[in-house]
Amino acid sequence: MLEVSGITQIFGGVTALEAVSFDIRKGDITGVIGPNGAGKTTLFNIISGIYTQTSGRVMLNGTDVTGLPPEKLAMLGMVRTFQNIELFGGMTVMENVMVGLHTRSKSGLLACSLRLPWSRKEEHRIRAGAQKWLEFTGISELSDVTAGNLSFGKGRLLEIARALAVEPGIILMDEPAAGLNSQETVELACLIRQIRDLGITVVLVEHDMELVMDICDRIVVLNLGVKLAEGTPGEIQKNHEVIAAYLGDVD
Amino acid sequence: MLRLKKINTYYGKVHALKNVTLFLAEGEIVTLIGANGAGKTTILNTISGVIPASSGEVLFNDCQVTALPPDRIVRLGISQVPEGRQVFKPLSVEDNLDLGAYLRYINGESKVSIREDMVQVFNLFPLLQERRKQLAGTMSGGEQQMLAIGRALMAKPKLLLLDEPSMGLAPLIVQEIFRVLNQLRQENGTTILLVEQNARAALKLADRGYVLETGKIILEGSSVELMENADVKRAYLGKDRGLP
Amino acid sequence: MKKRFVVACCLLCISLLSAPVSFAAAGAIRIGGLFAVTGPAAFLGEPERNSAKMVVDEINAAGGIKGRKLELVTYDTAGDATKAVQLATKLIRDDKVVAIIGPSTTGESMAVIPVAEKEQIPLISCSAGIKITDPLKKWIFKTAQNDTLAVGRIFEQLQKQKLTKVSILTVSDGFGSSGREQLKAQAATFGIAIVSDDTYSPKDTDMTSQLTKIRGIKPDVIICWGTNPGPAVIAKNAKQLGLKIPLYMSHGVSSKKFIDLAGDAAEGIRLPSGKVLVADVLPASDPQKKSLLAFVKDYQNHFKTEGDHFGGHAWDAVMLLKGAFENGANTPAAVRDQLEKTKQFHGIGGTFNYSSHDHAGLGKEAFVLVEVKNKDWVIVK
Amino acid sequence: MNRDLIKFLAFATLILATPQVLSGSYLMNVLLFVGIHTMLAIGLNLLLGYAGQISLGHAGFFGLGAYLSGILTATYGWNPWLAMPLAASVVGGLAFLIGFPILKLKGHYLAMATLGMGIIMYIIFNETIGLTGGPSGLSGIPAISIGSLAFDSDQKNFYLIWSFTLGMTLLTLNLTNSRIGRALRAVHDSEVAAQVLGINARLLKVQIFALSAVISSIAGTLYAHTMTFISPTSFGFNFSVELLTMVVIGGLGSIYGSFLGAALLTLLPEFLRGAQDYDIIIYGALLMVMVKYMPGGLVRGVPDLFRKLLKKRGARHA
Amino acid sequence: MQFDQLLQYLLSGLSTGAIYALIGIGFSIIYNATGIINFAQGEFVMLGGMLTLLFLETCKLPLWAAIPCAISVATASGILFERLAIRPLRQPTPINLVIITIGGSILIRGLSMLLWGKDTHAIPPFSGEEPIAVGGATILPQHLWILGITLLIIAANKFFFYYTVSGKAMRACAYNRRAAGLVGIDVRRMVLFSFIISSAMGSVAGIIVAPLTMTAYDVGVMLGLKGFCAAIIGGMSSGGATVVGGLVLGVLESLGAGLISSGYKDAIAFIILLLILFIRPQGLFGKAQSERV
Repeated sequence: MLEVSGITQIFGGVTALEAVSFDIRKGDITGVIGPNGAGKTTLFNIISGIYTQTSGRVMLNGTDVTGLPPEKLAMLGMVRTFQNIELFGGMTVMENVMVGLHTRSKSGLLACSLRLPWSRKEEHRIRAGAQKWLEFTGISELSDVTAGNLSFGKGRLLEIARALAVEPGIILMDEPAAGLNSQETVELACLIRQIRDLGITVVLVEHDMELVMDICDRIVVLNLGVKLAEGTPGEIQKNHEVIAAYLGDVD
Repeated sequence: MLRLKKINTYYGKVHALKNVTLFLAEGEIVTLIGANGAGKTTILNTISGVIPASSGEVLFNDCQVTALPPDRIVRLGISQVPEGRQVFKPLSVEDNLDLGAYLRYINGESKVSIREDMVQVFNLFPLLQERRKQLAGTMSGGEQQMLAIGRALMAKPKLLLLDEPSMGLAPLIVQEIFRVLNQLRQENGTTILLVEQNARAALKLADRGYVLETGKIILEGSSVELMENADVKRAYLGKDRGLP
Repeated sequence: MKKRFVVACCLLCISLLSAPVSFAAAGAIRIGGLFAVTGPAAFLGEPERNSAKMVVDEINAAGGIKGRKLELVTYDTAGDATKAVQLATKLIRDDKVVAIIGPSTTGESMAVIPVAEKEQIPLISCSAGIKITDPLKKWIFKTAQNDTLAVGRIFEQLQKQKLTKVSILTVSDGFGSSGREQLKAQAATFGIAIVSDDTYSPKDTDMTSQLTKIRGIKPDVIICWGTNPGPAVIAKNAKQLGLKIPLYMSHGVSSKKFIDLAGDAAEGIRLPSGKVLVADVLPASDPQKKSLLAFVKDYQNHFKTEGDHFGGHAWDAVMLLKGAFENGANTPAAVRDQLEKTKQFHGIGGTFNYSSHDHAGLGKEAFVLVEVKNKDWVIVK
Repeated sequence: MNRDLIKFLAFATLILATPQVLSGSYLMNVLLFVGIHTMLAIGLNLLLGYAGQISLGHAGFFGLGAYLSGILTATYGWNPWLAMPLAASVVGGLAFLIGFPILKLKGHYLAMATLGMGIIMYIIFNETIGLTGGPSGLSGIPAISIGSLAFDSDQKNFYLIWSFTLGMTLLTLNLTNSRIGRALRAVHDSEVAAQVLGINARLLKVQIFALSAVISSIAGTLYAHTMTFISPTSFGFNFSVELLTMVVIGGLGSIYGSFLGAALLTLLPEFLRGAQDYDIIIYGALLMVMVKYMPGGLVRGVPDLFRKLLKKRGARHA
Repeated sequence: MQFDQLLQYLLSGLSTGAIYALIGIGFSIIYNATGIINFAQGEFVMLGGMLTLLFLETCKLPLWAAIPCAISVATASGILFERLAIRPLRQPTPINLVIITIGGSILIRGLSMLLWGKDTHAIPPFSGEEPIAVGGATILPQHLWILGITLLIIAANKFFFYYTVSGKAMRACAYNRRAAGLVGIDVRRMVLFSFIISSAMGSVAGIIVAPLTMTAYDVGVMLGLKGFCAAIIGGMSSGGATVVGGLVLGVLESLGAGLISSGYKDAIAFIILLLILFIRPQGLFGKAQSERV
């Protein structure tokens, strides 16, 4: 599904990532973990086309997508969410999700201004689609609330609903559990599994180890910009290098 | 020395700190540990006045310092070494250290005594002395971390707040930094509140620790107790699935 | 959201309806004035407004016209053509004036002309552009001397001295571009060749580049067409560069102000000017002398500065209207007809003779050529 | 029926009824300019309020529209109805081309670049004397007419201009409530999140830039044929700033706010006229006070003020 | 074309450019400290000239005394502006700040118009008007004053920003406000400082240029705009780059007027500005920064 090979990123002389490679299998939930400053978010930003890496390649479904801008990647079926939820704060919850259906609709400037019949029909279709995803994530009763007024937890769900509205093949989540309480985290785990069950590949960067160990099929561990380990949760938990990286040196 | 009483802090919409109560005695090293987003940095920023608490109080030497702006807090003797270093990259190492003593300059303290303190910082981190004319932005992460600590020390703080000094650094450098912190406590009696993700290293250095989870303190105790505690391990590596 | 909007709309309507509406004092004759009192052309508009107010007050103090008071409503156009048009409409619709004086600049005048023509209100423009009354428009008159006359006056002098190679340096606003057009159009008639044609912007602070270029071309004369402060900067720049070429300016700077600004650099500069500048040294036989001296003295008394010919344009306009009212004109149409019959009116700008084919009314004797000597103006014989 | 439509119809009725009250007065003439300014403010608001991109050069597009149709009709004898779409498409095309490099810039660099663009256009109006008449202006522009009906009085022009303005209002209201409008607001709120959802932010911004230029151009054409005379001073930097002020004072991201801003800033000088030379000071001070006390613009500030006043009164009664 | 002509263009351009540079640095200092583009910057330039005139003619002070008086009053107005307009702003979004500084500039201009009228005024040169020949070109003593004072101010600036604690604190503040607060720097005080420095510098620019260009209540608009250009070309640096930006702009204008077309000279300057922005959006000398989320 997603192949990352030899990613190196240098910011003004500082190497943030060094030759990171891994594959992500279709239909898996894959976790990317590592201590703070390990380069996880940088890696996500590269994969999702926000940064352009110094070197290395990203392949999506067998096509080279290195250096493509995020909007092209979305067209190809890859979306992401952000650590500090990037909502469209001035718009309602419903509108937020409707933006997610942008790539699935095509009325132009003129059709929209004139409200031509087929663009009105499309508008209905968009609304119905958005409603479906609001229900899927369980926030449909909030649809008229302004997104800026949502609690953090609901905002997180909205961001996921919005990303799903793009109907992606793969979704990247940057610390989806950050800022959630334990109840919300449990619900999130459930939701992520449901997403996987829709046939969508999930990749997440996460610090909440309980969550990661609970839901991930595979885990990639980064430390200081290099890949430290890769494997199933069980394997990772037993890996001495990983334990050292997290809890400090065992000397 | 420092006492937080029922602090609640909001970070935009996020209820980042929930009824946080903690204390530091003079000369102690206390560490705050917990997963990312647990609220460790928010505690430091609440103390420093960067993010004002919405309720609760912060007492420093039994004085109310709750809603003071950052520069007033520094004036009282609390210095923060912020997360991600945040040294002044376009300025030289020496200038960075000078600015650490900004308030002392403003208060008309003699340049000589400030110079002397700079020599002390150079004694702690000999590397900085070699690089004194270099621009801070051109140094490695570890060197920047040393500079950030040195800058905070230039204010002659009674209480030092450190936010993840080990972040993104190689183990050897982390060891070096922790060695200096230990030295500081022993030689100067500086009180230190240390936020760390590298729990084991932090607990080894600290006298006591607090464990945070989603804005709440869930555990507290001496370093030895916490080190042995299974919950701490769980907070970092997740539940052992007990795979065969 | 909707409620908010309705509230806001209602507020707006209320404010619209409460707009100031003024009523004419019984029996008064009301005339309007449009002057660029602020903005880039304030040096024109301010003396114009002052002069117009001054002369209206004087007329009223002397008992008005046939027992009726004269009422002057003036608005500030800020030199903006759009505003001038709006305000002309306001004068006609709301203030119901019988005639309008102004606007101050050619651009504004051109913009206002269609309004006056459509509404059939006589307009006496105070700006110099020849296009205002040429071609002739039924309702439009002017008191400012055509720039054609100013150009003619300079070229006449050059012809006399057999100077043929001329460099021109004009400001890129309405005044300068109109002058530039006339300079180029009339050159051939006087056997003069324009050897270089440069411009500068009204707000420019340094014209040495243009002058350096001109120096390389070596013309016989430099003619600069602009209004303060540009020409003063040019005079200083020319002095700095040590230019020995004679420098002519336009009537746009014919006031003491120019000498104040340019200082020593003004010495020897020549320009065509209305006679107001040299009123005191005019021969007693000059028919304008009486009006000129009266105007200069009054202005000095009222405003503590010297009256210039810009103010004179408005003074003339009011006096011309006064003449028309004295001849019994009551309606805009009658005022227009009476204006057209004006003959031998000795004003500030010159001696006016309007006719059904001439609404500018001045001959070339309206201009004298003056030179700066010892920080004062002298007439070039 | 749709609530937005009812609101619009109420607005349109209110506007179209004004001639009944004000017929023949000078304020009719001012209302023409309110109409033209509203159109311009709506155009700029699409860019500034919805797409979040500043422009200090919109007077240039306004002027280009005015000059293109002025020259085509006055000099070449075209019918204004032909000149208008041609001018609009030329201006739109130009804006589209300039848009790509210019909208790459952000913040103050964008402000500077658009400002420079506006000044360059102003200089061109001023210097191409053969075409535009230069600083002395271009006169003899015919009034617009339909068959034998010439729009040559304020009353007639009022209906002409306001049917365009109201039409434009309806279209932009539709647009902002459509997928494009949502995409725009999304880009404004978080460009990176919008991109991640598949929105080509750059292309969208350029399209809106061009659209707002087209609206400005049409406003310019109407202006030229109403005034029948145009000169460069009406299209300078100051007017760009005035437009910006209308949009901000009215309320960013609100189409009706643009109307309020345009109306206030066009009518204000009429009320300040009594203050003579003090008007500029009052104007400046008012701008500062407005930004300080109504940072969200009239459309949000005025109702808030009322609510506060009512609350105070209520408290006193209680 | 002759050499002395070219030299004259260059010299004229440099002295105009020096003024643009001074104004541009004023823009940059405020921008770096606060993120505000202060559209009222040009008004401080105007105030410099007009206040000198006030002290010269109304208070009958000699020139050497009038100048410091003018600078201090202009600086005081800068302080007032920051205190009354900038600091109390409730929603300091960039666009609101743009409008408020524009409002402020209109207000200052309006007050000056009421106070001093609309006339242009001349100010005597600092030391005579005898042209000085420089290899076929000529300059005035005032030009030397301009160049000299500009150099002096730039040197003083350099000293302030690099060798005094307050200057270093301002640089620190410009780079990272939060970290500056954490070492005890009072950020609001630095903002006020930036207004003090830039209004003082603006007024100096207005004073030294007034004997050449004369002064009026509305000279600030165009000069402010050109200074803004200089700052942009210099990538909003408060040092050498903006100086070069100003000089480049001045020389371009002068060469454009002399060699290409005097009518289009401003257009030429702006077209080059646009090209610079398109090709190097971070300014002529700025380093490209990798985009960060």
